[in-house]
Amino acid sequence: MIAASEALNQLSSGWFLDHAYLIPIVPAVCFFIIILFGKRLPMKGSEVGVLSMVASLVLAGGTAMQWIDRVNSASEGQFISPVVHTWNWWQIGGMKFTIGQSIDGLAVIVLVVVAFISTLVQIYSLEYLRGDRRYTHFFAALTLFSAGMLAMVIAEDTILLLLGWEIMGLCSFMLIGHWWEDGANSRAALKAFFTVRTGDMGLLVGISMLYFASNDWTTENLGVSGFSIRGISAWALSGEPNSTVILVVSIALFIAAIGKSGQFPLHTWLPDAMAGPTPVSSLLHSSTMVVAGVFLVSRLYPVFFTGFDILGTGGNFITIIGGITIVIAAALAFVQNDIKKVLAYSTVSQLGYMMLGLGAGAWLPAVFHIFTHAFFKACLFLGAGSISHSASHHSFDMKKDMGGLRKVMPITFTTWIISTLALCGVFPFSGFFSKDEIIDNVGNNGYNTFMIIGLIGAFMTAAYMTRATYLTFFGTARGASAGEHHDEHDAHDAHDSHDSHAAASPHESGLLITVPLMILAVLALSSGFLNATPFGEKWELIKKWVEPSSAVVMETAPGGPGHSAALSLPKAEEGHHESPCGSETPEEGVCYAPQLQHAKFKWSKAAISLGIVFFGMLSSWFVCVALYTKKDKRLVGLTQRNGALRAGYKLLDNKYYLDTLYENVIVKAIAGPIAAGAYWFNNNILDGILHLVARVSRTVSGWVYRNIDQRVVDGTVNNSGRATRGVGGILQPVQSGKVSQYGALLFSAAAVAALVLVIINS
Amino acid sequence: MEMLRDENWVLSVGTFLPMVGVLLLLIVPKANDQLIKMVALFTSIATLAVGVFTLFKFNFDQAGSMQFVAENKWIPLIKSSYFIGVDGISLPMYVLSMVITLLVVIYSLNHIPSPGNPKAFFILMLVLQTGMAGTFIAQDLILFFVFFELVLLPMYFMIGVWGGENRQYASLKFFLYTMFGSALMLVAFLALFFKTGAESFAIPYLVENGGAIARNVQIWIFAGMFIGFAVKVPMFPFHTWLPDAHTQAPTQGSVILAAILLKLGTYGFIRIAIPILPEAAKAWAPYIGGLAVIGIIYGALGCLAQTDMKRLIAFSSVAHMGYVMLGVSTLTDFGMSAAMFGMVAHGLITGMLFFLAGSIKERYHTLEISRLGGLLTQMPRMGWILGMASMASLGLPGLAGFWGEFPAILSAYNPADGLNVTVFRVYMVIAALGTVLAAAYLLWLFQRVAFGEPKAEFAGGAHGADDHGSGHGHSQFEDVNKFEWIAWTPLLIAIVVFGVVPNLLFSMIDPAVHGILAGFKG
Amino acid sequence: MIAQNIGFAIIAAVMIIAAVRVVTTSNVVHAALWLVVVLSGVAAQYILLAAEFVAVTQVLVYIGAVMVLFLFGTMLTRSRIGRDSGLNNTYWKLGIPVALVLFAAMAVALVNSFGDERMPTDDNIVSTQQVSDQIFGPYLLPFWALSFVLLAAVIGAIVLARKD
Amino acid sequence: MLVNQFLLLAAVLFCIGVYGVIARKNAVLVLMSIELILNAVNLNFIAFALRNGSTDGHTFALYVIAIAAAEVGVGLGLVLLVYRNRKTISLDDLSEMKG
Repeated sequence: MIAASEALNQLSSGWFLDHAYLIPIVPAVCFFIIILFGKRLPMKGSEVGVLSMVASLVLAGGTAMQWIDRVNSASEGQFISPVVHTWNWWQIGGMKFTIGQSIDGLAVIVLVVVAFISTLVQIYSLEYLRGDRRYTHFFAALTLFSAGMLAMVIAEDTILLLLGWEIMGLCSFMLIGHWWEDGANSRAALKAFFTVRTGDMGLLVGISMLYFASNDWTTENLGVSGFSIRGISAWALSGEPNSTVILVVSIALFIAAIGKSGQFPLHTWLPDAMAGPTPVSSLLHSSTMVVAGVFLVSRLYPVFFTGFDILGTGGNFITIIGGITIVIAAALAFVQNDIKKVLAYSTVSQLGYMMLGLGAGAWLPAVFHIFTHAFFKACLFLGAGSISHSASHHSFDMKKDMGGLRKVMPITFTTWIISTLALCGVFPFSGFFSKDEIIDNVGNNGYNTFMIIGLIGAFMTAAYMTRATYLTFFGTARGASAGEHHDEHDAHDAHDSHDSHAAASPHESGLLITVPLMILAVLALSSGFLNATPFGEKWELIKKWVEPSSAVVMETAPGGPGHSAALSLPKAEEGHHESPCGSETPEEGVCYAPQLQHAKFKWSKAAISLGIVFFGMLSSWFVCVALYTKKDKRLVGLTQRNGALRAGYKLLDNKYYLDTLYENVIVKAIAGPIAAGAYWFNNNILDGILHLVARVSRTVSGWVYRNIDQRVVDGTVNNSGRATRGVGGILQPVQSGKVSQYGALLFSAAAVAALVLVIINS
Repeated sequence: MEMLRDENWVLSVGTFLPMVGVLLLLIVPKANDQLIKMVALFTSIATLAVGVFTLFKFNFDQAGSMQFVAENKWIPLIKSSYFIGVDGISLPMYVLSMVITLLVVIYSLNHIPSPGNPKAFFILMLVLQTGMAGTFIAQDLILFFVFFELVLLPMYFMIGVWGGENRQYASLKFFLYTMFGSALMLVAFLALFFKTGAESFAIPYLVENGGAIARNVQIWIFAGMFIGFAVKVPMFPFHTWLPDAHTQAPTQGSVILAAILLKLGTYGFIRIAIPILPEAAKAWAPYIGGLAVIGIIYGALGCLAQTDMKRLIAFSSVAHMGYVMLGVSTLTDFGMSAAMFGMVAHGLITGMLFFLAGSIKERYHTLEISRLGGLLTQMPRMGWILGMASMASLGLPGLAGFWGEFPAILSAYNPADGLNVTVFRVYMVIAALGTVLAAAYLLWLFQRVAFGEPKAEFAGGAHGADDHGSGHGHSQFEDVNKFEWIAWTPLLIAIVVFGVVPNLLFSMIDPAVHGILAGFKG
Repeated sequence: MIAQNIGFAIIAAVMIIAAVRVVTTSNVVHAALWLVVVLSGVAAQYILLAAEFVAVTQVLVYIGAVMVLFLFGTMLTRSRIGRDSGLNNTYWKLGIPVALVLFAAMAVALVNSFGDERMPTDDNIVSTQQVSDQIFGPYLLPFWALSFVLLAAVIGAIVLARKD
Repeated sequence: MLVNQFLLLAAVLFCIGVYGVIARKNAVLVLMSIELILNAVNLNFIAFALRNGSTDGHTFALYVIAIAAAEVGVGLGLVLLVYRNRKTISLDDLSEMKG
């Protein structure tokens, strides 16, 4: 039924695409350079770090450009095969382990994001960490981290993916624990590494199961080992795997994603990870590392697609986890005083959005959200860093040390406002094009309940971000930003040496900090237009470049880019290509990506969500104004001193202050008890379980060690020693020293022996 | 598998060169320290040179077949011949034993433990090296047994004389435990000898007609060998000698013990027990796997409960050897190569950890974790090496440890046919859980020892420096010194190189293991 | 032939009584003297068994030298002449059953194996020349060893018994 | 003459000697009993020499006599020395070699 397919164009390729493997190699080599010669270099290794990042950025940019040409050169509906180069790493017991690069749309977009953000953060930390004791170590770890992340992104096989994944885990451990003199930091680093590591167990088990399940199919059909991601994706969609195996594999891999991207059960480490220096938080814990989990799900999307049967059901494991994360993270953000904790919880909540999108089949919006979220979240974090760096003497406490900074730090303020609007998803900003797109597609794909959760999430995001903005930039200056000099320094006094020059009063940070802020703010504003679905088809560039085409690929030359027969695609209504992949398995040929629907953009739906967002902002603004500036005694401490006695009085009051109570019901009700409850739940139950497990395993191991090891096993050994000595004791009297006794014994024995002999012989 | 008999002098020279060194040392007067050290150093360098020469002459594309084979009469009466040869399995350990001995000799140039007397110390070390090298090249059961026992004596004296406080108990326990094991092993060897028609003790001969023995007889013979080797590995129920031996042994003793002596057990399994008795191996495999997995979890729990750093490292090697034995118990060539790689990797990594423990004890005079702390502030370089070693030990990909554990876990997923698949998959999940526990106890150790501020009693030197920016402004704890650097850098480089390019080892091991397991394919 | 048997019987009876007396007498010197009687009895038996050279040596060496030694021994160790109580140790009764059991076992074995085999009676008296060929022929080495033993014994005895 | 008569006689002497060794406390008397045993053995030698018609028995008997002489010499020397140090030669008191 293959119609006369249009002539298949030869896909253009280029130097950058073919040598994309250099992108991770350059920072890796620079890591060793910094480690070995860092101390002796003029700028103590930081210039090597920045240069390596710039080089990777250039390479990534080149790869992106050439990938775009490649996409344009392909004809309508033709399968754009990824650029794959593999090398034989090692071979053991008939199993070939290959290592190599596989560049497709997803890889390109994440490459660009990671390289770009890493470069900006390294430039930013030139200033931020000047004078720090382990300046070189910091840059070494940052470069190694970028190498790990980039290696993971371009990985063609799951082993390299695992390698990159673990290296990132290691670097996050080193970077969070950068100022490890103070116990809290090292504990946070340890906690981060444990939680991620427990997630990695899922990855380890998932990869081995995937390998053994898919190996024979992939080697026979595609000539690639069971480790290669393309092979696995094709195998997942080929209807070959039995449902239980692929379900178990998807759950195992998703556990790893939960661990890394801080989703619901394993998110407790992310807010504590704020103990690390701000550039680390902005790079690792907002835009790159935590996205690795989302990247894993999107990379191996076919496995999850069949595993959780995404288009089939109304809600699956991923969406549930995503939904829960959105809500509880947003609720927690209300209660925080530390600005970085607010941003951390907001990251967790945005990751919840991405997971929700992926779980509900909105693959492209989720990936696009990674793209946009990276920019405005990094900008927010760097903004927080600049505030602490130049205004509030390294304290991040909004209530104590900030307030009224809009006049004093104009650039930081404007960039902060732009990014906040982008985060909340206000129309012209990038957040709108990605977050609303997710909510829209989730609803379209039949996950209505989760769409509502998304909307609630959007509302709460708007609310807590306004509260945070109000506390930092509006109202009266408090604490350090009001010029008082703190006597006690908080955790980050380690690099106090360079504070001598900064005048006590808050001021705008230096160029090295504000320039990255401005770049990121511009991107936060403009990046949305790359995939502006509201403005019609031709604006959706990212969709064209990034979304893996789900055409059926006929025979594929093993290893090489397979040429695809563009099937005559039944013309579904405009904007959709109905191809067999995903809905049912193709008879012959192979699919690499499932066929996903795209919600038709309608302004009516967009208006609803915009309305909700504005409403959230306004209500939160009024509450903040009432609570923090006018110190309205009714509101202040309302939640603290509620008692039975006052209940009657309040009931009367209500009739008069219906609107304020209404606000309390909507804003405070949602913010107060749930957030406090969630926070309590979060600290006591989840962390409690963790500590309980640690204590139990310690006591069990103590008991096991003392009883089984010492008493039982060692005991038997020592007892056998004592037993032999006992027997020796019994026999000792025989050795009496009396010669005659020996003679007697000798002869009596001889007599007995003779007797026995005689009896036997006769 | 045919045998290449060219240059068969190489192996004998490599094994008995240390004995020449011993003779030289005997002549040298006891007082003249410098000369003793020079002789010991020169002998170990020469031995390593011979080892490297063997490495080059070894033609890798025939790694499966026995090479440098030498076979001449030794004790004709009991039909045991001086039959030696090396193939892909024994070569890595053979060369590793020489490398480790050289590093230990360099380390002890300025680290002779308490009762001094370097002459006896070096003599014991060289005798130990001969024993170890001999065990790996012996292709005749009696020769193997002789070298297997030869190794015991010097180690007993090393622990007994130069050990810690209750070294008598530890050395005696170590000696008796292993003697008990090897006694049963000898019984098994003899039974094997008689059961195969009392022809000869040569391993290739036994491999051919080992299979002919009746199944349940095989199982009993395998039982004897199992106990003999399991004591050495050590596997779960027979491991109690290891923590005592390690805590009391001097640094040099524990490094050699951990790096090489533990591998004699697993090498014995791979070289003798499994190829000669295939049915018994199949019958025993699930039990060995079970014990290995218990060992992993038990070792990890043991580590979590420890207060002494060296004892913790000892328990961690129980856990690591669990992975190796899991790889062996799958009876697939994938599993076996993983086990072999694990042995070499564990040797390097745990050897490094014991070197560090020794240096820390030498500077802080204690290994009580509660009293240690702030290592990174006082000795940054030592701290980061400890960090790297523990990362390698917990199996971080990109370092040697990972390629020992991950393939073992992977191979447990589908063991050889005839083995119960679900049981091994349960083992796989438990082993994966083991990696998490490994991360737990190692990082917890690293956090308590390296991070934070040094404890009051050792912080004496620390706050002397005004700005503690420069890191080590105090004299009391001098960081890694010259000898330690020379001894440690080869290990560190090897760990990284084997981590990045595991093919160096696998190309050697894989064909050999393939040859060994031919018995199972049929 | 009968004379030989009668002779044997008499001598045997004397020897047994003397032997019993050696081990039961409470007087050390008497024991020595009884031992002389036993030894001479044995010498007589040798003659019956046509081994004159050995009989003569027995008389010469054994009775002559060894008994003298014994007497010197008893004298030097100043054990009182005459009755000397307590020569038996506490559990001497154990000796009787052991001796009897041993004798019974030997007797049974001997009777079973030899029964009533007769001695060869072609009275080929063994000449001393044959004995000396034997000693200096195949048994030369033991002879050498014997000489060394004797030498060592002599020196040993001197060293042990020296006063200073 | 029966072969057995000589052998039985030797057996009797041997057993009496054994009794002597066991029962006697005085070292010299034990040595005497040992002499008895040696003579029993010699008797056997000579008896068999005659029965087999070879002179081996004789040589052996001679050697036994020589050895016995040496043995008594050294034995009495020892007894003398023990007596000089301990003032007693009763075997029961001399038990320093206790295990």
